Amino acid sequence: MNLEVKLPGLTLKNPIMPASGCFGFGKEYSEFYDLSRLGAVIMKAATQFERFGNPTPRVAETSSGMLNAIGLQNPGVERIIANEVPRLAAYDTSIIANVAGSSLEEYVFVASAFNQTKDVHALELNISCPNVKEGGIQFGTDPEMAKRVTSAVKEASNLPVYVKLSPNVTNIVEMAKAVEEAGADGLSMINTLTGMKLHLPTGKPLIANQTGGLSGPAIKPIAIRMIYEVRQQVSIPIIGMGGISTAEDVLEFLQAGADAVAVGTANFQNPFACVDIIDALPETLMNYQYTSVQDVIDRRGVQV
Amino acid sequence: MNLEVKLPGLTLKNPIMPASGCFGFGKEYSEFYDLSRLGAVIMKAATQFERFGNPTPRVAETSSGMLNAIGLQNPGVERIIANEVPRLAAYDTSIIANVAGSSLEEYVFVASAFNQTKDVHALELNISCPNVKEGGIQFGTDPEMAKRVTSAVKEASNLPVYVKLSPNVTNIVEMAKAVEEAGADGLSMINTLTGMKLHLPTGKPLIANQTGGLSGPAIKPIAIRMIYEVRQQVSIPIIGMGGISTAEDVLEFLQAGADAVAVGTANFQNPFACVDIIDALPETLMNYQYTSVQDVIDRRGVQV
Amino acid sequence: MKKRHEMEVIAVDTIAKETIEMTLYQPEISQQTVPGQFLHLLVPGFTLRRPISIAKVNSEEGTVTILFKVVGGGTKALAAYQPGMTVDALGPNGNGFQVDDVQEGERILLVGGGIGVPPIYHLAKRLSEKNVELVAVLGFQSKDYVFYEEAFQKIAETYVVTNDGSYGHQGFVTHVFSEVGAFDQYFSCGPLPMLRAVTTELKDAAGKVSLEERMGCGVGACMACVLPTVDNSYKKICSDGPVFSAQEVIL
Amino acid sequence: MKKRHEMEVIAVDTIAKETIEMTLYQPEISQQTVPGQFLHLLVPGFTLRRPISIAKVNSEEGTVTILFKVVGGGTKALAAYQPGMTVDALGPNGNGFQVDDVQEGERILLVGGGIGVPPIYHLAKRLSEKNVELVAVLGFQSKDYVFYEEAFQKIAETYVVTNDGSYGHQGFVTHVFSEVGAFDQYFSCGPLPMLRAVTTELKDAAGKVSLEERMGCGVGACMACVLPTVDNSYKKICSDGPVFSAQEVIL
Ligand SMILES: Cc1cc2nc3c(=O)[nH]c(=O)nc-3n(C[C@H](O)[C@H](O)[C@H](O)COP(=O)(O)OP(=O)(O)OC[C@H]3O[C@@H](n4cnc5c(N)ncnc54)[C@H](O)[C@@H]3O)c2cc1C
Ligand SMILES: Cc1cc2nc3c(=O)[nH]c(=O)nc-3n(C[C@H](O)[C@H](O)[C@H](O)COP(=O)(O)OP(=O)(O)OC[C@H]3O[C@@H](n4cnc5c(N)ncnc54)[C@H](O)[C@@H]3O)c2cc1C
Ligand SMILES: Cc1cc2nc3c(=O)[nH]c(=O)nc-3n(C[C@H](O)[C@H](O)[C@H](O)COP(=O)(O)O)c2cc1C
Ligand SMILES: Cc1cc2nc3c(=O)[nH]c(=O)nc-3n(C[C@H](O)[C@H](O)[C@H](O)COP(=O)(O)O)c2cc1C
Ligand code: FES
Ligand code: FES
Repeated sequence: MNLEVKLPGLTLKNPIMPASGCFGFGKEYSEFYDLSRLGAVIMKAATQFERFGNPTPRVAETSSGMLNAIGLQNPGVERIIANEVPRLAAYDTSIIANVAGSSLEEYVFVASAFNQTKDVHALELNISCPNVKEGGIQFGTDPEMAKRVTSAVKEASNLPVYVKLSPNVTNIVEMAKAVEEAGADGLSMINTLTGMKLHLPTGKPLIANQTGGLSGPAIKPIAIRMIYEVRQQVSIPIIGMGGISTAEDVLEFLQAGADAVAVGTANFQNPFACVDIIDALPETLMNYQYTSVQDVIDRRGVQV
Repeated sequence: MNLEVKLPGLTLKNPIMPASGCFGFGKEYSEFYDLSRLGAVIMKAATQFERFGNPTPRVAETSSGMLNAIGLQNPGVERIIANEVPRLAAYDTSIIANVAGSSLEEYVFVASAFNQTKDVHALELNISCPNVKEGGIQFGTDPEMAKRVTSAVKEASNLPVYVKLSPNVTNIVEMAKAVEEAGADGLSMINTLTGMKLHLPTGKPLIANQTGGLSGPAIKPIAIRMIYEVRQQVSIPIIGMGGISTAEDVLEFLQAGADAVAVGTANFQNPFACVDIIDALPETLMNYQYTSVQDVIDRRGVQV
Repeated sequence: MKKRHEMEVIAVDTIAKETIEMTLYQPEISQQTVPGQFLHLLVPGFTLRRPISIAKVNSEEGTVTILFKVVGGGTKALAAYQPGMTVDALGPNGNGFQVDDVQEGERILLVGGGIGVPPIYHLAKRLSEKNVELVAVLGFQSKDYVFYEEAFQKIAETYVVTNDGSYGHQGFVTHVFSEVGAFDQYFSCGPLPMLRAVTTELKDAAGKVSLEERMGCGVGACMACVLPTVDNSYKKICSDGPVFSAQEVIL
Repeated sequence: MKKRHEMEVIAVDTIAKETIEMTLYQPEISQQTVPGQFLHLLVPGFTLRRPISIAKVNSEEGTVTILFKVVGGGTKALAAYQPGMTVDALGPNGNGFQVDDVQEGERILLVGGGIGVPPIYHLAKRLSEKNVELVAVLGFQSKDYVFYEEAFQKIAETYVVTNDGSYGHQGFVTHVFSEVGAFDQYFSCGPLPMLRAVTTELKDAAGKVSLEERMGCGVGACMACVLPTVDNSYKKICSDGPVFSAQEVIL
């Protein structure tokens, strides 16, 4: 079955990619399977300088989900381009760089840095990280700020830009429209919902950063709702994510309005999550009378 | 162990009450246990006139949660006062009326109607129902609207008013402060998060209303985070809810900033959920070196 | 007071394609149940309980039998239960088939479709204790899905219909109505399209139908399972039903 | 390529208070494991895997033994497993205790606390194959929690310490360091406060410590489990560790 999807800057052999931050730079999971099987790889966030991130504990388990507050730990964009991208480029897959920052200038710096390499095919502009005190979150919750950073990055970069939206907003459609107007080539949604867990013996937050981002199957209904709402009013493609762990979940995201999907938390439970889903997808689509991934997308067009 | 809590208008023998909409008017669960065991009962939403609610299907299951779009079906405030309140009043427990509406006038009408009866001890002002097209949701997402409806209801009612907040907002603290300023006696949080599930064979929303409200353990980390954030900046009491199913959960809510709690979805899984939690609470508090419910609240005061 | 029951699994068998018969031990329920009532079963790992009709009871042995089709995660997990394990159940829930107004000598039409057949079987057994004549029309997708035909044949004149004609008559249950002759009242349970066809076809006959809807509480508290009624009101399937007079409800 | 293993449960025993010993069949892992490495176990119903150290292996029988304390939902569920069931595991994960630099004739101090004792036992067994002298200091909360004392006595001069003095020496493991005499290097695993005390007390000695942190992936990809190092950098406990040189990391 034909699983191919064409998105701005990306021709994906299948619509499945690991989500940013849940797959490092691919090295660890390359010990489990051949990364060439993936539609694309979305790398861990890149910032201008090396970041050490938040104190530990950084993760906590919740019902059908988890909280994380890694705090964008990464070696800095230059070392990512020097060390990580070339290793990933050896695989027959597309590479998407996740761009983070605490200021407009930093976003622009990081985005332009990726102009240096031919091996990165698109940017995912992370304006939605709930785990850093400065920057990130305002860009993701205020439509005007989102517009500004999107325009600036579009101007600075040679690559298609997928803006990653935060679900922690009253009106997701307003955010999506703002970045579409600002020239985004696509959307990536959703990032994590801000949550907290307490450590009962102390009554204090279990995660050192106090709050963390909620991911996993628990948030899937919220992701589906937001993608569905945005799909009715925005025409750029959507990379959907939030709680995907099966091929049925992928179908649900495609039906809701996504054009490709990312798998995050599920990798931790099952390191083969992405390839297991890719393997199951043809039969799943067939069971529901679809002839290809594009067929799901086309028939949704008719229904909406 | 002393489980008592005192809140404006309410002296609760324990901090556990069934959440609005998850317990009807108590009749069905009174066939499982004596409702006098409950700290209070929060009744299903009341509107001015009888409402038939949304078409079915109205519920869908999700990972560690469920979606509902009942649509505030209820017999109307007059019949609630005539038929339901007297039956509940026979039990030795407090009664809280959940007040809903599609306009400021309707909220005021319903709230004043409860002045007729001596048997209702407080109002829960539901400005957060995501499942009705008109009214409800704007009141719950716009601080100015929330202020207006709170002031109007406070003026119309003789009863303490707990305003029930929606989690579907960018800034929950702003909403909480707005209703505190408007004279709310307490807060009730959180209502459900707007979500969606698709029916894969048709690619359409499974719930007839398209979206539904997500409840259950899946949303607990979001509830805890919001209550914790609000507790730092607002001093009126909070009735906490969102995914509670065990006595440990209750402790977590109290530590986060709640002064009492409501149990919703858990009743469906276990009709004895509320009394099972009440039974387990003393030992749970003891295990964590607390001497009473008030002790949890007091010691949290010191820590914050 | 109502209870939460731990029912011990006595036997689990696949009796037709995707169709599981499970016998559970719980004397109280086995004695109280009226045909058409259901159990509301908790399957660990799932938020909502699963409503499953009671298909037979043996009040002497204290057992209750249910039949279910494996359609999703909950029924799949349930199908994997082994004898000796226990299932957490509420029940018997709802109002079943009222048979008080069935008079001696009446001819009764029973119409069951797919996994709607089991409660009709329970009803047939109960009616067969009265001095009445039973005609059963049982519809299934195809031959592989057929079950309980012999059991019905013992107590009723039985017609089996399959959608694809791979067994018995071909078509829908309504296709054999012309063959069954006159009857005094009918009882039916099955998928909604079948019930719509049955009630339309038999709109002038006295009849009772058992309905399904997605449930929250299963006990009448949450308003998830309402159904509009002809008098511009509504009924709750879980507690007013699942059995209703065909004339009373709007399908 | 790394694999996901289905390990068959061979035996489950409660060997001390809240302490379960579980033997699993998986020849590959039994042959590859270095002391200090861990399994990353999936418990159905829980989002994250549970890291549990390998306590012994029997490469002839193809078995791997783990010991764990029942602390929360995951370990509680695991404790209820029956022989014949399977556990989904990743492993052996991480880098264990390097013993290449242990020379013949050295005197080695082993310090284990609570549920940190099992990997130290695995190490002790491995070291006992070399011609070295072993001294083990094992700390437990109280008498009820003591396990593996005899097993250690067979291969090491063994001191047992309990916090409340209900068995062996009273106090913390560091309290008996004055009695153990000189040693060439030490290896330790236990709760963080114990490791802090041990590394402080023995700050001039060469030593290796095994650390814990809450994990996401358990394979080095998510950065959940980082630990600051003395050179202003960081290490990942799951993949660079869990064993580190005591001089290298900041506890
Ligand atoms: C009163 C009543 C009696 C029933 N009796 C039987 C019976 O005897 N045998 C049998 O096989 N089935 C029966 N059903 C249908 C049965 O409840 C569903 O097939 C079952 O709940 C599906 O669960 P699942 O986890 O396998 O499917 P999923 O689709 O994964 O279930 C997801 C959710 O949808 C609900 N759901 C899905 N299908 C239905 C449905 N048809 N009706 C109501 N809720 C549904 C589930 O309960 C669950 O909450 C009955 C339903 C009702 C309302
Ligand atoms: C490298 C390593 C080796 C370990 N070896 C052992 C061992 O041999 N025996 C043993 O009993 N325990 C060991 N632990 C601790 C063990 O992982 C936890 O006790 C266990 O995960 C608790 O799970 P739970 O569901 O019972 O508790 P819960 O508190 O319900 O767990 C909730 C979450 O917190 C995590 N968590 C809780 N406590 C710890 C902890 N101390 N360390 C890391 N994560 C934790 C859980 O993994 C889970 O994600 C080890 C930990 C690490 C990091
Ligand atoms: C441990 C962890 C780290 C993450 N780091 C990033 C990140 O660096 N950049 C980013 O845009 N999203 C990050 N995310 C969010 C995921 O990419 C994804 O949007 C989210 O987890 C929802 O998908 P899931 O439910 O499949 O995990 C992270 C998520 C997790 C769990
Ligand atoms: C079926 C259902 C009906 C509900 N109806 C109401 C309602 O009428 N008024 C209201 O304020 N909240 C209503 N709620 C929200 C609950 O009171 C509660 O805020 C929410 O479900 C979170 O708690 P839980 O996770 O314990 O269910 C309803 C929730 C459910 C599941
Ligand atoms: S399922 Fe709750 S009222 Fe019927
Ligand atoms: S747990 Fe993910 S890097 Fe260690």
